[in-house]
Amino acid sequence: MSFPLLTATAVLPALGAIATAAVPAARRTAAKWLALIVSLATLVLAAVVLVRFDPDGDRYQLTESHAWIKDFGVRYELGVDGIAVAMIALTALLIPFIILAGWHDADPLETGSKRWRPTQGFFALILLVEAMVIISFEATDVFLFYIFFEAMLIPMYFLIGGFGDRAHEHGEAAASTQRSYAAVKFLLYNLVGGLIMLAAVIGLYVVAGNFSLTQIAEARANGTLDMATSTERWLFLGFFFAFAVKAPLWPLHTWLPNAMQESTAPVAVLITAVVDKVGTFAMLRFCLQLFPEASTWATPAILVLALISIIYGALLAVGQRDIKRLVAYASISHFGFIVLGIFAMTSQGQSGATLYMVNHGISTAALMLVAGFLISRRGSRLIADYGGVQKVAPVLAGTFLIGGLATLSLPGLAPFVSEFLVLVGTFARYPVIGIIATVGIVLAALYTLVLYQRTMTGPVKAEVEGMPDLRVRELVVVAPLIVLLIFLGVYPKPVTDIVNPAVKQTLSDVQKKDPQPEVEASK
Amino acid sequence: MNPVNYLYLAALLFTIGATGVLIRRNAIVVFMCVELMLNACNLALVAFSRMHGNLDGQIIAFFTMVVAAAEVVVGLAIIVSLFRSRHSASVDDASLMKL
Amino acid sequence: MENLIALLIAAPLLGAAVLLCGGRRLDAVGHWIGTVLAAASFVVGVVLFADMLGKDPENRAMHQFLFSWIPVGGFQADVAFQLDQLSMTFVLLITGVGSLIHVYSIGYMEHDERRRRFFGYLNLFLAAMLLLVLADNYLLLYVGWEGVGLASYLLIGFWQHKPSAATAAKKAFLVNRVGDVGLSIAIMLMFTTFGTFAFGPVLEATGEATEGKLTAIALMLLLAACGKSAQVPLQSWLGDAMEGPTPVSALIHAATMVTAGVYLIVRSADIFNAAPDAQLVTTVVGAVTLMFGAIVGCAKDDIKKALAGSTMSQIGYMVLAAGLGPIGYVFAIMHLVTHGFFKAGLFLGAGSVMHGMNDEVDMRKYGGLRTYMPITFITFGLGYLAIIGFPGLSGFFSKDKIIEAAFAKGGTEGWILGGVALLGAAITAFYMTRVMLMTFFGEERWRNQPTASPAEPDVEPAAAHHGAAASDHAAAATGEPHPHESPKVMTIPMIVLAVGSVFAGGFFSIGDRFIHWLEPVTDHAHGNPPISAGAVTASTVAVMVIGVGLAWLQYGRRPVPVVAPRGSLLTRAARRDLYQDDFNHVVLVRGGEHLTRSLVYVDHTLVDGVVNGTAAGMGGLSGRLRRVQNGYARSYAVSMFGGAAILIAATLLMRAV
Amino acid sequence: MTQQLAAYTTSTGEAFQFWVLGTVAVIGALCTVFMKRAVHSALCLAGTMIVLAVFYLANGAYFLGIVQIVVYTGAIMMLFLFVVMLVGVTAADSLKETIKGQRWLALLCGLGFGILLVAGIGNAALTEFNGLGQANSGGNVEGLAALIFTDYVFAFELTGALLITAAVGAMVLTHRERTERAKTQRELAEQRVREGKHLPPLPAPGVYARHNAVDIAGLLPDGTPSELTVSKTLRDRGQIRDVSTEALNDLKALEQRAEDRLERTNSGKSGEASK
Repeated sequence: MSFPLLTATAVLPALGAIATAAVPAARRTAAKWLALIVSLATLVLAAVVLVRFDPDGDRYQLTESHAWIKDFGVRYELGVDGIAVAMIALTALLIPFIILAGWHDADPLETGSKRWRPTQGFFALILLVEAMVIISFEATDVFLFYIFFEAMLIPMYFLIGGFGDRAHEHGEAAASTQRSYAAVKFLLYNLVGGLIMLAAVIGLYVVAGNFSLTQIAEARANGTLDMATSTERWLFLGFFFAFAVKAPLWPLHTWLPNAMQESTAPVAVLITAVVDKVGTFAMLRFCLQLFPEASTWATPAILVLALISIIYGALLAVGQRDIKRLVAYASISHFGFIVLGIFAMTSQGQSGATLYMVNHGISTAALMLVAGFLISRRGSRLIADYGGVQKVAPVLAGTFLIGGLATLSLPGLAPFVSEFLVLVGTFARYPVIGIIATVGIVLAALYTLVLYQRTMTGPVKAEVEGMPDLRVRELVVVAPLIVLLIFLGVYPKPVTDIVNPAVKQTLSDVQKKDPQPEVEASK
Repeated sequence: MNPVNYLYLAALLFTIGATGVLIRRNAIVVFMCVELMLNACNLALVAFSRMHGNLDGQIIAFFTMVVAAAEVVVGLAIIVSLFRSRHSASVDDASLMKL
Repeated sequence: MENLIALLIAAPLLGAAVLLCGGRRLDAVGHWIGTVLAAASFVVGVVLFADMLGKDPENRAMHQFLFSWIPVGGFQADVAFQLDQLSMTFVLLITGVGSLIHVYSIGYMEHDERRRRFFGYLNLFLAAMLLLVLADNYLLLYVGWEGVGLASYLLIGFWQHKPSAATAAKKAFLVNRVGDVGLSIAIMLMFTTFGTFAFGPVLEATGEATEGKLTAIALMLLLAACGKSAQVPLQSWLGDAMEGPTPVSALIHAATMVTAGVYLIVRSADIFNAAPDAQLVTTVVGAVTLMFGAIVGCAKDDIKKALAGSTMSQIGYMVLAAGLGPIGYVFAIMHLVTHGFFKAGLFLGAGSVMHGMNDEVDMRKYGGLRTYMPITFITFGLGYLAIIGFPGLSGFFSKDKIIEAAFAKGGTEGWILGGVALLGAAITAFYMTRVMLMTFFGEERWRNQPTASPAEPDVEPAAAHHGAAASDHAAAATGEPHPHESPKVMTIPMIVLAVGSVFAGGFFSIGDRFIHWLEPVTDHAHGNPPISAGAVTASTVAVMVIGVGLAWLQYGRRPVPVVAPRGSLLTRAARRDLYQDDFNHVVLVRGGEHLTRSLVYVDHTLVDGVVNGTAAGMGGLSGRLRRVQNGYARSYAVSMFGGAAILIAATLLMRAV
Repeated sequence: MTQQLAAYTTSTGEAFQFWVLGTVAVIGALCTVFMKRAVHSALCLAGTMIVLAVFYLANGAYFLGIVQIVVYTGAIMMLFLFVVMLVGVTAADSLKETIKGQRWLALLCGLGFGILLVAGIGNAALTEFNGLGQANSGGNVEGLAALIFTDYVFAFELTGALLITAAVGAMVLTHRERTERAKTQRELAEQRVREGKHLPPLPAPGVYARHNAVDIAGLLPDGTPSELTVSKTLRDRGQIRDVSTEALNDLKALEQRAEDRLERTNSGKSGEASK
């Protein structure tokens, strides 16, 4: 048996989490370094996965399969396709930056205190989330996926509820109340989604007799597994609901602004750039493969929801007064684009959606982490409390602008490629929806530039005066992300090459073909 | 007279005892009411014994008495220790279950 | 030779990267790096031009394939360049004027502490603009298209600490974004219609598509052009864009970027040719804008805004010409090039005036400056003569041809369009004469006039930075300006541009050189106006003279009041950009604000409210239920007892049933 | 007699006995519930139990009848009385209900439950009475013994274990183990000083020579009673006799008598007061 590479990729951060948590209370810095090294090692493993993966090979590669709960046909089955590889790479890539950006976020409030303010816990939880997210991307057994899809909520709950911004306008007590509100809201929303999904998972087992994605999909494809139309639709809705909560799709989105607003910037990035991606990824992998007909059936409704998300999220982002909330609503808009791309059922749309997941992860990380640095300097999340930062901290403002430009999908930066692919893919099949979605482009420019104008330009506010520019650690976090944004904007081929074959197969699962150009069709 | 009347009497006594348990606050009286209910049961059992013509009903009543004795011993001990700590024998004072 | 094309873009891009990432240690040499790299790009352009001239006119186009950019299914976007005569014209204009303005900026921005960054942005702009004109497919063009938008955003908002500048920059970007949506929809339409969006295949395949599709594509392209070229209805950003430093206004908002829309239309000629309805709309847009810009230009007292109105109007001419089809494409581009020269020269002249006047922009506080800044006066004057179409100068040749072509459109449309173009020429002469008279002639109204006092918050801060001499600072403090000629580094580019304004038109027209040059790319058809070409020319000159005369009557003979009079209804409307901004403000800005605010409210109360309401309902219910759990053993006993009773009742009932 | 028991109906004597003693039992039960003082309740319950013992005997359960009297009435009820004394014999419960709706709910439930039971018994087909003639033929005690030690031996053993456990449990519950060393006199004194109260010994109870009982609070100079003078146990039980008004009345009477004897008039006193 070959080396279980996928298991190792997931287990390494999990072990790292345990080790980090076990570091003695006083050796806080050691814990940080340990977490960073583990995350970098995971990145190396993810890179190995990326290299070992052959885009033109089998659909699922590096597979592992062991019996787990025999009575219920639950197996420990792992395997990755191109989409999963891209997502694993994104996750492994972002975690070191998140750890580095949150370097001081969990430091004790009073210096010299030996009390175990959970510094170790913070980094251990981040690694734990990484492990669970990675295994969710790898699982090809529905039950196995479900377990980690849900288990992820536990460390996330503690990360949101336990660690907030250092300074808060209403004092620590109020902040703590709001934090726990946000954390509970996050938990409840996702638990409700998960519960409904659990029912659907059980229903799937009753219908199919096992949990294996590959087996069920194969049986569905060659007709040996027949589902009643209504059964398939109900099961699809059960799965989709959970993913739509996590993604989050309008109108199930309201947990995201609260969660992102109250958590520290790195955790907010963790939520929106990493954890939420499991939702959209799962739509692509589970909804479409397991229930192709129901997916086609639900497409119009989902497209409309996605469209509403795009425009609604963008409009609300314009109306926000809180930087983090603004980014959160912008993310809702972007998730609308991702869902739109997935359910447009064209190769451009789905490749674009996958690419979008990667690019959105990087661009939001860049924007949000810089916003976090900004907030940590002034101790306020309100846009109105800033002004003229560009004058005192030009590098900070510059990186913030690049993050913002990536968010508004400026050509030349990575998100443009994916957004345009999504739009083209949607337009090819649903022209009207494609055209309405372009309104999102204009609104994206509006909220980004308004944010930049109000915070960075204008006369220097008194509170902003003397604000230090980016420090070396912060620059180390931001610079690679920006380089990556530019690189993937100019040369996204490495990613599309990996993703394209997988998308092709997903499309053949739902028995869809790209629409032909009119000129050729008429020939 | 029909011996079924014994059963009616037992039912009446049981109900009175139960109502007493619910109404009274003095733990000792409550306890007495419980004893009353047990005795009512015993009466019914004895009547059943007579009805069926075997002694099993009496055996059960006997066991009931023994268990009641054990219960009284423990129960009174609880009342005494409760009284020691709270200086009251009212069951309402032992309301730690309240939020 | 083909491989040099990438170098055109690479040089300024490198400059931008080095200057923007280089940090403060490059402050001392940054402007030289930027200028040299811009000039290098120009040199490469000239080399390529020479190479191109040596080739057969039909085979001059060059292609360079770099790499496959976005390959997904049938969607194949490449990073590949195409250099044909049309692109070449633009390359030379962009790099040439761009280099001159780099040189000018060395002087203009001398005292700005962020000069390095300014040059970085300028280089970024050059790279993006070159990418725009060199791309061989619409998607790559789109990258350049948004790239110039970004550079424009950065440069308009260069003095970010001024809220007005930041707002103007944002507005420019947003309005352009609306246009960009048009371009992206056009690309999508091309993709679904033709399966590709590279210039070659698309333009060859136009014959196979339905006219409806082509009209849609053309209209979307026109929308994009309106955004970038400040055509009605997306023109509102250009006036505000004058918040940027003057060299920026000259390069981006006069000579190059704003003409990108014309480039787009001419580049997509085949599509427009096959969609007559779209062409008609294009001409209407052009005609409306040329009148709009001209009227606005008449009323503005801010010299840069007057010139901005003029730019709008001149681009209106170009769009009008482009909408005329093969009879107009060449003249649109020709006017574009000559306009590039004289308008850049005019803006640089305006910058030079402001430079000498403590950054005062109000022409009512100028007057009689010709003796104080002679070089500026002469170069500005030559540009002035060129733009009003003084016979023999650049503007005369190019504008006259457009008016002629407009008449040649034929039918009622031709008469209307030609008439509008002619009227526009008269108004052009009027407002340019007004600018000229108010600035360089008449009494010296700046005497004892505290110009743009430094205390005023939104004064161009360059006043503090590039006063050139300490005495200027003192003057700024006392308030009265001391007009003086600008340094050589600023005047030389002005002189070069003035030379261009004078001779370019004639050079192009002699022997129809320009027509022959561009013909292989754009097709040229000779238009036959219903009246003779000579008559058109004569009337053009006549209306020009009338315009100049009227302006002289108004502003030359009578003294110009320092405080603007109330003016007629039209004047007041023109001062406010014909209330177009007010319309935007009321309908879009206010409406948008209300919409977002109410949506925030809806999200909070309705969407979130459903969830929170459910939670609160649950909480309330459990609160009620909790009260039953009062902690008294007796009350639990009651429920037990009641429960037992109910159970017995149920058992009995079940047995009874 | 055994013949009679086997019969479907009972003798008139038993019927008379049932109706008379049954009434007594019900009254006793009601008194158990509604008497204010626990002692009275206990006595009433004892009465009911004795009646029940008679009924056992009448039903042929001779052994149980005797056990009922000896064990229940004799032992268990005495245990109750001991506890009642421990808690306070004289303490009367207030019968006022403190939990809202409890009483009505309880009465309703009781009534409903009773009706249901009666209905259930009425519905049941209890027409055949076999009588215990045959079962008791070998003697009641022997019959029980035979059953206990054969069929029910396991339950019997368990009951024995239960009894032992109960005994141990009662001891554990009531026994107080000192978990810490008892405070010495000195420490107690120091604690009092530290807390700053009751430095001197507590005052003695009783008022004058006439009320020299431990449950009577001593009077302060102004005539109000001081609870401090009464033992803590009595205080906790609420068994303090307040004689302050009595003492004041006595004092008044004493003064009156003294005035009468000294032949002072009320006017003189009021005149004094008006000064």
